[in-house]
Amino acid sequence: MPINYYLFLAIALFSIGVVGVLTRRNAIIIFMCIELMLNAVNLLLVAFSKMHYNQAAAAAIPIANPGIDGQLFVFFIMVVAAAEVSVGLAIIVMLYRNIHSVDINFLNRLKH
Amino acid sequence: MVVLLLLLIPLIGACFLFLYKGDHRFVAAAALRLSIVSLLVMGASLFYWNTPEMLSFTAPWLTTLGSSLSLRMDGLGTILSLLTTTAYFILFWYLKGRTIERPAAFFAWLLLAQVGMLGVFLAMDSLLFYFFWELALIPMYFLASQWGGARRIPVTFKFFIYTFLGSVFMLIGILYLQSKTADHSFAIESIRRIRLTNEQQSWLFWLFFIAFAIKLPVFPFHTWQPDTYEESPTPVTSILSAVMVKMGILGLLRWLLPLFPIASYMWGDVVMSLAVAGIVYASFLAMQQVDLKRLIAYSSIAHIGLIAAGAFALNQMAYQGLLIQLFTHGINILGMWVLADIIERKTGTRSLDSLGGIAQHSPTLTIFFVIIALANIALPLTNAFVGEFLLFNGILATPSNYYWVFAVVGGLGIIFAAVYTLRMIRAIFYGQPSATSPAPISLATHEVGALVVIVGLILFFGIYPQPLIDMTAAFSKELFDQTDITSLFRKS
Amino acid sequence: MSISAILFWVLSVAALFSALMVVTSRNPIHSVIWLIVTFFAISGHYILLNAQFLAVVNIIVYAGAIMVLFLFVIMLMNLNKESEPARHRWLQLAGGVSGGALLLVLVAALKDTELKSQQSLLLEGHTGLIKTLGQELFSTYVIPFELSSILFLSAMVGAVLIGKKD
Amino acid sequence: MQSSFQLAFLIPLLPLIGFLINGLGRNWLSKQWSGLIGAGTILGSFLISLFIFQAVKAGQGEVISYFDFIRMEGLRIPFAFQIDALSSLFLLIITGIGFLIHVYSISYMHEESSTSFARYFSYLNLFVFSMLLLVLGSNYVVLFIGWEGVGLCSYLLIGFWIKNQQYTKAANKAFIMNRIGDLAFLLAIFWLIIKTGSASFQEVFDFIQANQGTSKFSVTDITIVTLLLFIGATGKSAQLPLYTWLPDAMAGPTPVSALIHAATMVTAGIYMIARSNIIYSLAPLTLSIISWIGLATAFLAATIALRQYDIKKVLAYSTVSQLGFMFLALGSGAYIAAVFHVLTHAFFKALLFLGSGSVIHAMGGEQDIRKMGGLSGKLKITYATFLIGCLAIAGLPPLSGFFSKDAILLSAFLHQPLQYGIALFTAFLTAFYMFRLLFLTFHGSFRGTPEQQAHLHESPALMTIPLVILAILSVAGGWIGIPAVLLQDADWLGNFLAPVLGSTTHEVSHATEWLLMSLSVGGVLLTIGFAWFLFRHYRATESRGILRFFENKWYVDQLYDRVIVQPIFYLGRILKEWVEPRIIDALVNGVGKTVQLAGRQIRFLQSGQIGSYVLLMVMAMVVVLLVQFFIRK
Repeated sequence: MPINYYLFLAIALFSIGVVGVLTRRNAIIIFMCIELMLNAVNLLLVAFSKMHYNQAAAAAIPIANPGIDGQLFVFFIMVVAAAEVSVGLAIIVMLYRNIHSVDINFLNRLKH
Repeated sequence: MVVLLLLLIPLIGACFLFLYKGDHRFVAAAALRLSIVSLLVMGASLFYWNTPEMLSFTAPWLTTLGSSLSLRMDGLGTILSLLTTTAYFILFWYLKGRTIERPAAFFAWLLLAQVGMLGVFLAMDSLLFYFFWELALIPMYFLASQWGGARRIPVTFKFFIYTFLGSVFMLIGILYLQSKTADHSFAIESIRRIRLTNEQQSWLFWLFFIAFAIKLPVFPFHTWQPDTYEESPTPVTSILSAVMVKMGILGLLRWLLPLFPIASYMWGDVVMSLAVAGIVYASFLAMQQVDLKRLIAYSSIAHIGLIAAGAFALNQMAYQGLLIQLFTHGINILGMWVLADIIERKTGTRSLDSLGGIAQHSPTLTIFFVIIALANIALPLTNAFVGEFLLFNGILATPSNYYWVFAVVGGLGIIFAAVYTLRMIRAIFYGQPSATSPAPISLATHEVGALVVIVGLILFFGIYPQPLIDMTAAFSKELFDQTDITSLFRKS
Repeated sequence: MSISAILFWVLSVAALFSALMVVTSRNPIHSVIWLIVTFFAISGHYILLNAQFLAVVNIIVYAGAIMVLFLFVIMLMNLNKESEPARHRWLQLAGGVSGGALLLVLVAALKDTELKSQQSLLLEGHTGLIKTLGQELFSTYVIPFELSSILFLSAMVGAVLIGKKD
Repeated sequence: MQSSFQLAFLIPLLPLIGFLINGLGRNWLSKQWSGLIGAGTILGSFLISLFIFQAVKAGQGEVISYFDFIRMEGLRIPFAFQIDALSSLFLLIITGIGFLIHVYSISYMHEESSTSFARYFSYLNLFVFSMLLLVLGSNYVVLFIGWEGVGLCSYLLIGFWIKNQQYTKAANKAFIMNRIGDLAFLLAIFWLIIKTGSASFQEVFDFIQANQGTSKFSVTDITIVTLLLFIGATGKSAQLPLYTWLPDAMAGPTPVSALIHAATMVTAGIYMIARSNIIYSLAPLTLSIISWIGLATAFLAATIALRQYDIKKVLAYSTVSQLGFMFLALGSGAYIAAVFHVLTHAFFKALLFLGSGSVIHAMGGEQDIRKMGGLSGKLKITYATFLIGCLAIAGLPPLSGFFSKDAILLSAFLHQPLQYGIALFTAFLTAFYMFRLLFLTFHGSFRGTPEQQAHLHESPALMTIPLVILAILSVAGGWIGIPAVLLQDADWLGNFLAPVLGSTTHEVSHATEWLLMSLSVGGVLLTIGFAWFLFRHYRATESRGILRFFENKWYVDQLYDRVIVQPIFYLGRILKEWVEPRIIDALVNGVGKTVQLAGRQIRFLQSGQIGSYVLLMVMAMVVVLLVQFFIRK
């Protein structure tokens, strides 16, 4: 499969995530859409990693583990995402406790 | 060196007074002494320390930006510094023994304004010029907004925003010019060496002109001025109109005309039209004013209109007259403000309707007022006559097709000036004494002293104006050489 | 069409469809379920791309841990009903249009890239194996790895602190 | 330099010193001292003027430069005096008559407090100083300094009684009207300086004579300059259209009126044009304009004077009318005749004003001639001198007015017979209104209050002696310019002034001259008789028709008020009430308001809603990407 297909797939997933963020009011769903966007990026990274591997293999360039950086990046993104989700959900829980809603329309405190 | 001294004396004085917490009476006396020292230094620079080395000073300042602390006293700087130090001396003498709220801060701000204005007059580096330009504005804002009248807050806000807006345009122009210089310097010599196309000159001209036009103010940028003059405490008003508006004229003479002579010629008709229209317009409004301070404010706009028109007459006679007028207008208008202040303080009103008949019981005040008012309308043998004479002469020699229109319309100002000035004298001094001034107005010694100095200057330079002409002859020649349209067009 | 191509298309369609369902479901619970489906599809892509370890981690961490966390939160807060009021119509439209515009712009911008000829789908290579990754992780990337542990620790502390009743 | 010329600087300096002493010492000086200083300084100036006059008569004039008033590149204006026949003659008139008026004032103003007495004399001295500066100046700038100084002093003296706002209003009017003329004068000076590079009379005249008609100084330039100078003169010398200030200037003390009308101020315009005669001779168009305006003024003022009841107003309009005669002479190119008339007019007009002052003094301040009558019995000296004045102004031989008026009429006849006709008629009008005044004031029965009648007395010697001297001068003053037709080689004045003003030789037969003279004398005699018939016994009559029109001064004041003053006032009102706050300031504030409003609108974007922020962010991203990938390519 050409790398372009992965590119377009990732863009499509990312855009769906964006649309979700823009159209929904439930903080948790917005949060999930952000996860979706992260995963779209992850997928693209893995695809490029594979691409680099193939290039190196085809050109017989003697590098140890070509394209491995991309996969490690994905790994780190997952780590960070996990941490982010834990804190983010904690914040949402706290918000819910305070205003009894997860509707972001009520979260206009930035105005003041 | 002496130029640095001129700046340092009031600066040190201001710093000292800001920190001073002691006796109130001491403050005014100290300020007066300081102004005397300034005046003496100025006098010394005229007569003894007048070598080029003494009259200039250069030190590294913002070297990475291409700016340096470059001060020099040329003819223009001399006459304006002389005006500044003289005006401060007269004003401080007049203010001696006056009870002012928080006097230390009041005098400190005034002195800081003096630093700013002297800096503007002496700076030979455009960034430094801009720096002092803004520095002079800030004390005026605080003085007007803290010691002013009832509507002081909106009025000073408008004043500040208006003038500040103008100077921002100027900053853009300065930065553009700096980027064009060969050595990326703000120095005036480097800027002079730039070869600007006519179009570049044209829009740079407007960037600078707006700043100066607001400061002057030239019609129709004048609306901040009557309000500000009215609402500021009168000593501050006197500094504003006697010295501060000269910053705008200096801007025209040192920065605008020599740097953009072609554009000054191209837009000369427009600017002259605005200026002479402003003379008539302000005169009309002055005729209608009931408030003494507003009347003087509008008359000042009319005078400034004449000066601005003279600046764009682009010939040596007008320049010469203008340079004299810088000094004489400052002294005369200062006298008018001092008198307005006396009248307001002693009668409790500024309204021409409720004043009247003061001449009956206070002839001394009347004599001072009449002399200074007549100087204000440039009667011969008062100091303003020679300046206005040369100015009008120059305006009639403007290199424009409409020279006679400018001269005649501007000349109407002479008539209107007589109308509103005589109306003012008549309303305040003649007739039966009104309820506001039943008793004679007594003048303290220092008040009489200040007025005598003003009247003395008026008469001396009215009869023998040659010192003022000599002081500025070289500058006007140089300016004319830089802006001589016929030679410029021959070159290009 | 090779088997891998068939798999690619199936997984792609599944991922896109489930992602759309995530966004459009009224019920948060359904959204979570559909997101899990999306993650599974993405994991399938990882396997196709010879990233076996990431595929496993993705399922464990995302589909397993994170989504369960989401589920817990939703259930704890009793948000599992379709309580969410719809957003203002114009805002919704604006959001959709903006997202669509983003998609269009990105696709249009990248459609002519020179990477077209590169084939990525080959069932060979050992980059994605746990051994290779582990060696790399503990040699070249050891400091980021350790730093990420500190991040985790601080995230834990933060989550506890925020979640605590005060 | 002749030794007496070295004293020339003292001539204006003495009155200036007098001004300073009286002005600064007004609180300490007694009335005697103030009067002594005031009159003494003028006497000193008069004596020096006499010396100088003798010296000028003997030899040529001279320019004495004291210091440079303005010296810059391309322009040098020295503070210099020019002493020649013209200026020395004017010096004598000013100081001589000025001295008499000073002496008269000591008595006339004796009721004032000593402070305002000293103030009065200081102003008077300043007035004389300015006028002396005016005639002594060797260039237009010094002349202008004196010119403006005269205007200032007239302002101060007209408004001398500052309590009365009517008077101060008249003072303002005088100053402002003068300023209008001054503007034109200034423009003329500027034009001369630009074109010739100098303001000195000699240099300017030499330049113009050398370059007239060339591009350096074209015919247009000459016309413009002469016209502008003339407009300046109309302001100062009260000609159409700027004459209305002079009758109002009666608000001042009567001796001041005498000073303004006789010796100083109004003659300045004549002097200036006579001084510039070399330029004017090159401008025939301007000359004819001057002659017509002078004639029109003479006629208009004479008709107004027919129906005035204020003794001083009649005299004021007669001054305007006589000045018109002088301008007619100037316009006809008869400069000497004009100056001659200035001289004789100075004598008899000073006499008439001082005489009227004596009458007013006797009447306790009453100025309305309807309330006088029959004063000849009580005020014998005043009556006699006043009669001489009237005869002189009417132009009966051998009194002074006859010779000068005859010279003017002759020149008008030669120049333009139509003008001669009108001028002659105006001369009859002059005789008519003057004798109307005389008869109403001194003949018939007394019409005032009994108190006034009891108070009637002849004025003290200090007032009558000047009257007598002036009466003698009014009689004999004309004998220095007797035309050749009456006495061969008696035109001493013409010979004296010829170096400055050029000699005038008439190409006219003696028979014509005799005819003209007898015509005017006969007409005047008839007119006087007519006046005697009408006004010997006064009856109050309502003015009707054209007379009403004359009584209301042709409604010129009302016209000016409607056409100039009111529009300016309303325009000012409109500017103040509308244009300034609602257009200009509104524009400025509008810019500020717009910024505020825009800020308020933009603030809605800062809703605090995360959703909208994100939306904007995405939009921005789209835009950035669009720019990045599609636009920049």
